[in-house]
Amino acid sequence: MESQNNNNNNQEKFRDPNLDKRTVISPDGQQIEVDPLQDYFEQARPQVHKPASKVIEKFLNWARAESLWVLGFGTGCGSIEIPPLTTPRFDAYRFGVAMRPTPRQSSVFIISGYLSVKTLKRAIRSYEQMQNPKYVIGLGSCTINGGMYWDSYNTINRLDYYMPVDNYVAGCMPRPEAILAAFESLKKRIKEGRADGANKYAEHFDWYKANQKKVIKDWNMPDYNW
Amino acid sequence: MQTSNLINWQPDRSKFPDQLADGSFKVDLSSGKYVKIWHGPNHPGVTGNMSLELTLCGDEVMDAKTHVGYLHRGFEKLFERRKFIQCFPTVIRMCVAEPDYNEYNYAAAIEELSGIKIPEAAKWLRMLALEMSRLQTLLRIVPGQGGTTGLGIGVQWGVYLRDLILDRFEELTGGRIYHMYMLPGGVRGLLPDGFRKRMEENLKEIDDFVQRIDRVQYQNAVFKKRTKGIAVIPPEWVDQYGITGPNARAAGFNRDVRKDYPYLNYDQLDFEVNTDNFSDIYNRSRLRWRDLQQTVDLIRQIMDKIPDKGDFKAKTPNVLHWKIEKGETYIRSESSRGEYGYYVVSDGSEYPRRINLRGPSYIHAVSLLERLLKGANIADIGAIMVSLQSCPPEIER
Amino acid sequence: MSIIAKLLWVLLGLFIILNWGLLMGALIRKIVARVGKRVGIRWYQPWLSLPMLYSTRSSISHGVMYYLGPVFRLSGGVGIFLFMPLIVGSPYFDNFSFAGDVVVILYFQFFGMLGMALGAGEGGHPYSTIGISRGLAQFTTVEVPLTLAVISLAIQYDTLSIKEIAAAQQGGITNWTLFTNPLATAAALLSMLGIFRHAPFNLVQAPNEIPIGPPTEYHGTYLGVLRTNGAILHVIEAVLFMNLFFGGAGNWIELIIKTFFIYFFTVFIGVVFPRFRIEQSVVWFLKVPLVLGILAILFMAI
Amino acid sequence: MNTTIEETLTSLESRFELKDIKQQRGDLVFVTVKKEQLISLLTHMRDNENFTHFVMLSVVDWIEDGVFQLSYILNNPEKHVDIVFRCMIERENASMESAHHLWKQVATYQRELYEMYGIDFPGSPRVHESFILEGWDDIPPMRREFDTKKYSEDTYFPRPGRESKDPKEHMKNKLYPDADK
Amino acid sequence: MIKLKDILSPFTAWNNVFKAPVTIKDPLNREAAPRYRGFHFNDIEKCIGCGACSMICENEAIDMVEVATVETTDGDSGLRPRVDYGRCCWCALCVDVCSTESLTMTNEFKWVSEDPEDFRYIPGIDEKPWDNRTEGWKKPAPNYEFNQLERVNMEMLGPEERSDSFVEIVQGYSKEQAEKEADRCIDCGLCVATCPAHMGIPEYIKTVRNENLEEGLRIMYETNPLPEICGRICTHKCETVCAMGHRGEPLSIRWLKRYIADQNPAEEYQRILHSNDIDTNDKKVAIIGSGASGLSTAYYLRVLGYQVKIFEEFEAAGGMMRYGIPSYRLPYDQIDKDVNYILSLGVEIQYNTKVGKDITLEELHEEYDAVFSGTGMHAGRSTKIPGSDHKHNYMAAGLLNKITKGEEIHVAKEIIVIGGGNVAMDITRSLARLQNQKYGEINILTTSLESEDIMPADREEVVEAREEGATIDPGWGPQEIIIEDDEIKGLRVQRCTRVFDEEGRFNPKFDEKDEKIFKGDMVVEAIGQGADFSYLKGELKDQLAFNQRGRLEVNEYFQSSIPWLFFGGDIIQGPDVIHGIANGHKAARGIDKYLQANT
Repeated sequence: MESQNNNNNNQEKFRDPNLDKRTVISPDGQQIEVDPLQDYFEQARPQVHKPASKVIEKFLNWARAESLWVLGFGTGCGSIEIPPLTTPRFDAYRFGVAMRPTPRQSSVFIISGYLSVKTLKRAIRSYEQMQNPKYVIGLGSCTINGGMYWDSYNTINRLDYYMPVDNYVAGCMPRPEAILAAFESLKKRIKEGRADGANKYAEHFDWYKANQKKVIKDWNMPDYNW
Repeated sequence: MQTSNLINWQPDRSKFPDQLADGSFKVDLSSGKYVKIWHGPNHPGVTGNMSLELTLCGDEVMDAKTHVGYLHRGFEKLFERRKFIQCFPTVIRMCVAEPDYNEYNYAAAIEELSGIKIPEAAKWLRMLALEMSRLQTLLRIVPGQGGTTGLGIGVQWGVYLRDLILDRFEELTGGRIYHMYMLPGGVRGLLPDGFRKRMEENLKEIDDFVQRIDRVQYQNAVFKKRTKGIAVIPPEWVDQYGITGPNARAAGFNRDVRKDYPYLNYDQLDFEVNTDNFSDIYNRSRLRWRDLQQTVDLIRQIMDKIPDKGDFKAKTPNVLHWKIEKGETYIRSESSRGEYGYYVVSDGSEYPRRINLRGPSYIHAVSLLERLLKGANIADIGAIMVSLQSCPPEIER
Repeated sequence: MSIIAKLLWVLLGLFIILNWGLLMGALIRKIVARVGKRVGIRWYQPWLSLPMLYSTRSSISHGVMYYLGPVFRLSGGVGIFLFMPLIVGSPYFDNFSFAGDVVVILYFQFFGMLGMALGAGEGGHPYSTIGISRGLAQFTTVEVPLTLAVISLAIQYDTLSIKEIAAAQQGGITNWTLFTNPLATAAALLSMLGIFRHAPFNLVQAPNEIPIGPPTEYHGTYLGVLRTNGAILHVIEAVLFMNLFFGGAGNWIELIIKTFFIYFFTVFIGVVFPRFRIEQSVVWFLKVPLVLGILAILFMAI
Repeated sequence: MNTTIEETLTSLESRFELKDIKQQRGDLVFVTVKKEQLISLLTHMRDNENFTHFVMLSVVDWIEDGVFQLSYILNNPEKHVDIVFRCMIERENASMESAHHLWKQVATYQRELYEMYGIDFPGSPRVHESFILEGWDDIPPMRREFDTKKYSEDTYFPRPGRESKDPKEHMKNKLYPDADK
Repeated sequence: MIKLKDILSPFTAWNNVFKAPVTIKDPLNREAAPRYRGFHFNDIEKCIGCGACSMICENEAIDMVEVATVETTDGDSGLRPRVDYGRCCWCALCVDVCSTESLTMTNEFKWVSEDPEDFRYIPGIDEKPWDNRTEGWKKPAPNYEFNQLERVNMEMLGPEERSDSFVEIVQGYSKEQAEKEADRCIDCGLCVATCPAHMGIPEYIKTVRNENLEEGLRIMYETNPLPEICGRICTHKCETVCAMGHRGEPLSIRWLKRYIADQNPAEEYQRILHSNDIDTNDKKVAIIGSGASGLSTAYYLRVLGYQVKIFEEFEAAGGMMRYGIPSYRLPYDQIDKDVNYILSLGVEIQYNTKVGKDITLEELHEEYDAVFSGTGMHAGRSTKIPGSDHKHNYMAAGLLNKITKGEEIHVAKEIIVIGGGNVAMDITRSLARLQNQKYGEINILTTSLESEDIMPADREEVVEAREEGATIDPGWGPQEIIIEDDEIKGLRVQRCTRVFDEEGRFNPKFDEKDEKIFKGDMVVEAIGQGADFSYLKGELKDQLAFNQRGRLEVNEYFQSSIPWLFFGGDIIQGPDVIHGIANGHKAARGIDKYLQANT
């Protein structure tokens, strides 16, 4: 009960007037009620999607595994090791790994290290905008148990409380070779049909949401942003 | 007259809002003429993890607000809980792209406050690491300027060469990105066998790269078109904003911490400070290109002078409970972005009272960037940010 | 030939073009990777990415127009294909080309673009609007010199049929429009840079400089459609220029070699130049290729 | 001491009240000044003493004494010397005159200090806008009474299963469990 | 105007097409640099579980955990570091600070797992693929040290100055020296278990660093009421297990203890230790003997409020500490300082009263609720070799006693001392001084059964004795004192080949062929002392249980089979001050328990 109150207080405190409901008058004189939160976001819950039938799913998984599109969102220190990955020395492209500038087109989200609360909010949005199936790789100690910033007031400790993670890589920072190894491991997981993070997220949606909301005090967006 | 006007097409700016003396525009958001958008943090055109709140009129930015804090880890709070030696691995993370200046500044501050003199070999090795660090940053940022305007090929070469330097770092320090090499009291190792040879091979490759990037990037008509005369920093801003480093030097200011406040053994090196007389994107980038050449030269000079033997760490008290006498100091060094400073206060206990970082990006990527973006084209934002070499983690720490 | 048989031949042509497009894309990317000292993607990577894209289990929709955007685009690409004679003199691979097909093709080039504009506009993101207005602005200025060059060709060959233009160039390399009408060729090749949208004219789709716009809004199946269309369109546009300026192709091998080099030409320039800003590229198209195109017409008309 | 610093300090002493002059290096001096005089002093330094480069504004929390120490680091780019002006302000309802009009970047520093320490700078642009933090609902985190470890443990789900034994205690339990002091 | 060169020169980029790519063929199997800081490896045998790695880790990534294969013993906590790669930042400070150099880092760096709980392991115990890697981060050079391996030297009188006087040799640390030495401590606390009294060693060393010596004194008095004495003559078993001792010199724990005690003036003790007003209860305890154990019992009982009375045979308190240890090692005023403080708390002492002679145990039992006996070992043991009944053959204990009392003793020109323990060294060095005072030269030889490496005496005692001019020639078994004309002429000895047999029992063997004669006209036997239980008589003695080796049987609280009678100190544990103190502390608690139970 107390936490409920607390939450409400928070929402009052961090209310963004731009996101309030308002009435606008259309050019033809009609009054239209606009709810920006509804307008900008879709609020349907994520759904569990069943895999296709066996053989087809196997083929699709193979295609998915060999064509990993990575969201280029440098969330932490680890983003410094992403350029070497995509440049001559390590050239991840030859392993079917490509960088994409937008979450919608990406299938792999590399959380490259620590997530501050402010970034977590964006990371969740980005993750939710990625389409099923999607995979998450956690780089470095920070995603496993807080790493260097385990006692910081502004960084999360465990990534798996906020989104399902497929693979973790040890290191601070993991070298590009280790990240490539993570891709190989992820490929194996996908081909075996075990990489089902998106469905897991949909199944345990309430639990994830509760964790996210506990951390993000100014939750001024709908629960699910696509 | 009429015809030349036709060819040198001048856009009709009468519909644009008035620009005030301080560069800002009179924007009436309710008019519906303007679009307000967020640029970043998840955006390939933004350096690092920060975002810009832009008010656009067409392609042009009317108002820009920077939003940082996406990488805030509360370092300066964490130092309260960490002993002096424990801060050593922590300070480095303040800037991901160029961590060694943190190591040096922190170590130098501790040494100054506790009165430790470091061995000669350590000084040279520190200089080597610092210049290598500058080199690896410049290898990213010099072609990176092309990258922001769509010339991706130089980035490929540059990051490859940077990787070679990181390999050398790995050999020397045991770390690839976070080297954790300049321990308070000295460094953590001498040059490994064969290091000089491999380094010289890499430097030769970089020499070649310097020429090639000149031909591909700086003698490139489109690149010039995109960068010349864009985002100019007038000389009078330099002191008004506290601009340092290449951004100030391109505007004609001969300011380089290495020359003005010689630290380590920089006074024993032979180099001239690079300056230019007009600080637009092209010249700033070009200045960095000259810095790159200079850095290669400095590394060669340093390599000639590094002793192969000798002590590399001074005796320090037991690090598990190292107390530093009460006092405060400000240590600065010249990073590739500009003046990098540490303000360190000790209260005489085992824990530092306050360690505050003065990163050049704090100025360049907040107040200066906001000013430069006003009136800029939205397509140039990435180029402007890279030309200021903004590094968000050192803003928010 | 019955219409059924004709359709089957067309589909075979489409199949070859699609696969060649995918392969050509991969090869070009491998070559570009070499310039960057890289190995580059696997040559079969495009075939892997397509099923991946088509098989996303969920997708975001912004309404019917959003869905129709890629469809328009694909029909733009396939539309060009349908009216494009592929092999000179081959009754099987001349598709549905007819007397005025060059005009239809010029129209279809815009068709896809407009579809994208509608679809992306439905997306609702402010960036989409910026992106699409950029795209349309640039594409309009790109079309003008190309149209001028085509008019110049029409005057030269006295026809609006691609088939006839290509046929007229047979019988030796010196018969190619490249040599008989260099000004028109130059104007068309420069505008081709804008059609293929490589640097310096790719600001429209540059994620660095324009944030989330049409190229980044579409995902999954939509993107799969766009990519399929891209593979077809790249080849078929090259075929257009091949037919108009480089003597057409007498067989598939010739087609493959010529389209490759035509496409490669844009890449050759694109790799080493940054992008123009949109108003810079608009001004540039309105300066150089436009003047060349007018000159080409004047040259032919006189 | 560096002659420039000496001259500057001498000229300052006639107009301003300087305390605790401490020379740290040849080119670095720490001086404590009164809160009321600070802004006019900074203006004087910038306009008349050629200390045109504002290096940084920092704050040290002396919670034991109940004060914040504001440190304004000024630099003379011609003569290459630094003077740091320390200014003590009350911790309770901390507030300080703003210096944003002197140098442009000061406003950023002041924004940060308001957010991180709760020091108000009335008149400084956007000073009450959040700068780094977002949705922060606790006391300003950089104040020393804020316990970051506790906050982190309460908020961010530390991974369980960690326990460490103190060698001394462990040996006691193993070797001489009945000895108590 | 656009230059043509600016359009053409970028195309030079294309010449790369004809060059081979620089991509690494097989990045997954690429090895890192030899110095790379990769995953941890720990040499379990070398590791002592001191926890320095855990202490220096800023991320609290290292836990010290129990390991099934390692036992907790003296000097090894039995704990081993467990690394959490959800915290580690690979700074290698743990490797650099490792006190035994057991912890290293390999240059392996690839570890991908789907389970976040995987990343926690005990290096060296949990098998990992990189365990056999040789390359990786090690301490970079011998002189690269986080710990100070050398001791701060203690100022001492030189052999010249000290060899003719009984002035205290060791000068004590100055403030800087003490702080520097205290700074070497890594706070591991391995020493505490080894210290018989389990003193809070790291804590009081910390007070030296923090310049809070009053707190240090309080910590010491928690477990040891004789810090001045212990600070000088403790056998410092703690120093044998000091983590610093594995690669360098152990900390001078004893000297630091002495430093704390020395710096606190006697008159401040009551204030510092908050002992101004102790509530006194009505229980009375008698203590026989004012040696280490007696004083310790007295102190802790007094602190608990009991009325304590000590019965002392001699005219001064201190027992063996006063009458057995020469004053150049332990000046009498320092004994007085500790003793007087204990007495100042209200402990009564009755001198010149020998229990069994002046007062009987039964009488004590009637008057007091409990009795503690710490009568010590004052009876010298003899070799019983031929000639040992000669008048110039002395027992070391007796001689030392006399020296303390200031009585004149016989000092010959050439003296032979038999014995290899600290008492032997004490008598050797005392006699050497007397010789020096009397004859102006030193001619004394000390021999022992044990060879030099297993001699029980402290190393520095032997070294200092030699410095002072005594000859130490160990490894000989005395066979006969040669007597000619009723005067001692020398000692015949044989090479001792072993002292203890396979089962560890005392069972010396001699090599008869290797025989020689030490010349001398006086022999002192210092091969050990025995307890004098003459005060235990009659019925009482019958009630007491003795074990097979003739020692009194006591329970863990040093309570004998007669509930009100407690024994402790040398008679139970063998000669050692710190054991005596520990016994006394324990016995005090035992007495307290016994008395509490009886009311």
